[in-house]
Amino acid sequence: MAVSPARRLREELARKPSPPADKLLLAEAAMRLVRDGDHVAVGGTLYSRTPMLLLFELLRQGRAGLTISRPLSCYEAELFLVGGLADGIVTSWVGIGLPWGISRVVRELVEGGRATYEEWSHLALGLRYKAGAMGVPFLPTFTMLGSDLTGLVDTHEMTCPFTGETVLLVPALNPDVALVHVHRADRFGNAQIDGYTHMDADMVAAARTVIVSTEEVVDAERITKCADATVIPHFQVDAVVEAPMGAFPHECYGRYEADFAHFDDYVAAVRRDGLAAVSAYLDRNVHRQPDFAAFLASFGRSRLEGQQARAAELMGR
Amino acid sequence: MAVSPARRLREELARKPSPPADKLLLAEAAMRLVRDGDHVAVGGTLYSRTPMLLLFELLRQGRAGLTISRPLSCYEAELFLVGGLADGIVTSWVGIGLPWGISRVVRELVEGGRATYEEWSHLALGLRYKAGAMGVPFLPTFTMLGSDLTGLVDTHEMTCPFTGETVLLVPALNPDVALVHVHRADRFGNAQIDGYTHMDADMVAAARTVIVSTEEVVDAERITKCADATVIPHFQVDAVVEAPMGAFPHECYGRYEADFAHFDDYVAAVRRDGLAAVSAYLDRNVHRQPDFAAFLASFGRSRLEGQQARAAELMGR
Amino acid sequence: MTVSASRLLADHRVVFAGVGVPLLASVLAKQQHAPDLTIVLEGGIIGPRMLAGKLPISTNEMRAARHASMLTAITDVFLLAQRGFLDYGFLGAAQIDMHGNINTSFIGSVERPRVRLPGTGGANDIASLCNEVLVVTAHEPRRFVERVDFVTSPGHLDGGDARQKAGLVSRGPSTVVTDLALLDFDPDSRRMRLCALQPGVTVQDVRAQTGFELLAHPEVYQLEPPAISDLEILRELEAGAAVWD
Amino acid sequence: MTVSASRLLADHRVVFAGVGVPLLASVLAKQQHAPDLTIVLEGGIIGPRMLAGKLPISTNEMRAARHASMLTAITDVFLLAQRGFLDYGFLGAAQIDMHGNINTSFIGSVERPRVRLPGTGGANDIASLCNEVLVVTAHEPRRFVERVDFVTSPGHLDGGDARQKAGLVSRGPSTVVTDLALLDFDPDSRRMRLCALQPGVTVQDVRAQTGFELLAHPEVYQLEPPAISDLEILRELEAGAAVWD
Repeated sequence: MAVSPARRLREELARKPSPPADKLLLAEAAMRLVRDGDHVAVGGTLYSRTPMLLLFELLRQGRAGLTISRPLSCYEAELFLVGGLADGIVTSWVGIGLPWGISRVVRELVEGGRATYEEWSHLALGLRYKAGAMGVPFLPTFTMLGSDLTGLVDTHEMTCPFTGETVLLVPALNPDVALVHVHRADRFGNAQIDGYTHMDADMVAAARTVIVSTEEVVDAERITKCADATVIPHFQVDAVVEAPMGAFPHECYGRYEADFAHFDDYVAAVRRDGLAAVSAYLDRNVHRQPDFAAFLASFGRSRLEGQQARAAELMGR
Repeated sequence: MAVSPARRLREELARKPSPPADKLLLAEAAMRLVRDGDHVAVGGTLYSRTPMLLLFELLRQGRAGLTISRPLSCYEAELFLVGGLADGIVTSWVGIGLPWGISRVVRELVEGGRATYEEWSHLALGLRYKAGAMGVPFLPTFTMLGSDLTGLVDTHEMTCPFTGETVLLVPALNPDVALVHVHRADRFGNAQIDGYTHMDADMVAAARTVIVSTEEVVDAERITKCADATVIPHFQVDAVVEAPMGAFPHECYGRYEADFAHFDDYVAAVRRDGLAAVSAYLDRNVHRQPDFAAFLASFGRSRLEGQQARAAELMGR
Repeated sequence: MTVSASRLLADHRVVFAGVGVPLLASVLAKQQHAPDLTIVLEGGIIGPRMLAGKLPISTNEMRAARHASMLTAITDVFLLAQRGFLDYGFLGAAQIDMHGNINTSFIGSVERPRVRLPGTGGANDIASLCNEVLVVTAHEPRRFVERVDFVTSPGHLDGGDARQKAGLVSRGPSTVVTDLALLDFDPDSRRMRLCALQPGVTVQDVRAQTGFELLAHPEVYQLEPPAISDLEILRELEAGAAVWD
Repeated sequence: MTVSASRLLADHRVVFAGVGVPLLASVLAKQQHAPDLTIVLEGGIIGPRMLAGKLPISTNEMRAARHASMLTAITDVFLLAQRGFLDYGFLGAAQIDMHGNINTSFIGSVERPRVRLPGTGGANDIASLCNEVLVVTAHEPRRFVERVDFVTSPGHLDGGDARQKAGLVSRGPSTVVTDLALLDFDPDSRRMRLCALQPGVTVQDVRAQTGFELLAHPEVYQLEPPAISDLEILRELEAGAAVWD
């Protein structure tokens, strides 16, 4: 997407009131905020704190022409491409992890020219969200210099007027929508994340519309009690969705581990059936389930509890 | 100070090993790391979390030709100027607060050409530390544009190559030394701050040498238990100084309130005796006290406990 | 003055307040007509609730942070302003000129200042980055000067579209609230003009206290006096604030 | 290969490790000769201690964060590298050329790639920003190519001072560790050269598996074989790691 001038971004914000009002919505209503053609930034990274409940709802509703950006993309990117909602991804890496090999789906779509993959270095993408969050149209960096990556994307080299050094300018990324999953939020949208925060805070501050799903909706008092743990202030948030285990089968730090066996099954099916396996996955887990709770229930309670127990064990609880 | 090229800053860092070794020092030894002519960045802001124990020790030892930078400068700046240690300050504001009026000391010294006051906007100074922390020689901003402030300091305007907007580039500030006071740190230097963090984390990451004073030296386990509250990693720290009430008579969030009556006495004396009152203050509180503990003891236990009780009350404890 | 300022603050918005009149006006607005106004303070503090009688003396202290929903770094708060999240910013003024430029740095020349003022603090940033800037100051000829000695905080610079041409991304000062009047800026020339009078004040009173030729709005009106409830709330808020209780 | 890599890590330094061989090598180094080596992982994780048998599969998960002294944002970790705090960075390679440039993006042309690889992830940043870069990869002719199809992660580019001229602020790859050998770069031409051989490997073996003319250090030596304790530690670390226990 083209870089927006600061004045335009600010005018958009100024048009929106930002009260600490009750923003609690059901996923179905919240996801209506996403429009065809939007650039949707997806919080978390790889298989950590992915806003899976929100993504599944969006996949259920269907959209066209979306672009999906994410620091490291996991198989949710494949669902959006094969599901026909998105025709491009902006990321630094796509796959699940070493044991699962290269993404056959992305290979097939990108090599065949049916989807675009705009590649930025991990830091460069982080700086793009950060520039967007800081309200400036670019940030300078020493990464990506000299590589062939810069030839494929919109960057500029300049000479630093203070030191004479060569720096690369990467453009701000202000997504139309940011979707993030957090540990706790009050109904106004003040949100806290435990552990590593990925790029969520910058993504949210940069975005034009923000939907937060949360493991727990808590009283405002719970937030003010440890206000230094708040990473998203309410006036950056448009909707709050209650989503216990809302990142599953991905992990949520301290709450539950990722379900690696689920990934195994998915990858085995793709190896066997190609893109059709992705459609079948969508059919089984999204379209034929009335909601995310039903999808979770399909794992069975003991498996879900096992994932929570593993997290507790790792946290030394 | 001139903006340092990234390569030089990086080479300096690369020469220093960065083990998680025991860095616990007495203030006297730690402050020997500060050399004549250094640019010393002082953590906290105004009368909040000022590393007063470290500053008093430096004032006791004496130095020449220092430059002191700080987001908002309180009367510690006056101590350094009148004490003859510093001949310039880099800040956005100097004073104590509305009830105490304009700093007579800074007026006299700066108007008389005996000290320099390099003025940056609050954000611009914050961005200078942040650029230093990020390892880039500048950051872009929309602040300070059009004002007369830019004419007095080293900034550059440029046209954004992405949007055509005018942006101001402010240069990185990589202080020779950063002095910060935190709530808790382990002996390796992993440090945590409660409440607002001022600009301390950026200042520390930007600086060439870092001395941290801490209300409490804690076991490494105490840090790892809430690792998401750590704002300074050990490899950024050169010395750790144990300093209970080490920001007093300034405040430390959640621990003790600032001693406003102490400020009253100081300002009344300056109104009466001018610069001589500052020398007398130094004499009484620094030079004639064997150490900071003795300075604290001069307040009397009940007054110190009263300040702690006020903090506890504000925290709802 | 505080009451007039508070009435400029609309509900459901975010105000970047300093201590003193701005904070009082913001808290008053929340209690009177804007319960969902969010207060942001420069010390990294978002959404605090003040304790009556324990108002902070600076925006960087515990009293200012009470019951905040978020505590963060100073720079991050100003970056919220740069992104456009902060709707209102308040400024005071040692000097303000006919185009709303403010000086809090030097009286006299820069090289040999007659008075070295405390400096910008966050004032320049507020003037540059908050969506709308409200100036609150005592109305005196030595403050209301034709041209400030030094532009610490940019108003409309030389007037017209000078502000936009300088690259500034926000609209700048919309309103000046004083003990005598409420003033705004002519939409074309961006020169200050009289809008409304505080109770009991005449146009002549205002002109006499203004060091430059003041334009006037076609229809200058009278400001409503403070309500009793306004004064009660302010009295309660301030009680004991000046004493180090 | 893992053991050879671990021996390159000096104590009292900070290593930016990825999962797999880099993490194993780093943990091994800590247990053997570098107890005060600090591990940093791209998922915002500083100073973690791994649990034997529960090694992480990605650097962005709980297993990777165990007992960390600091947990923060991804971007912040890379900014530590940009500032110069991260001494060692590890890279793998789908393709690596005679100047240490690495490709993990496209095999074939960009427009019509034969293989669209997963992409840079943090590899380009590590190559650009860590003080010293160590490459660990299997030694095969299809990997060791004269010129990579695409420079994802800059090595010494066209050799000589090309890297510095491009504006890169760190020294780039110093060493390539493979299952056959240890290689470095000629100080002038910055071309890859054979330094040392893994036990039982000959110079001819290495040349046969290298798709370009390999220079050789004046004194090629034999690497020490892994100690029994090395293998014991690695076995314990990996036990169960591949099973979703």
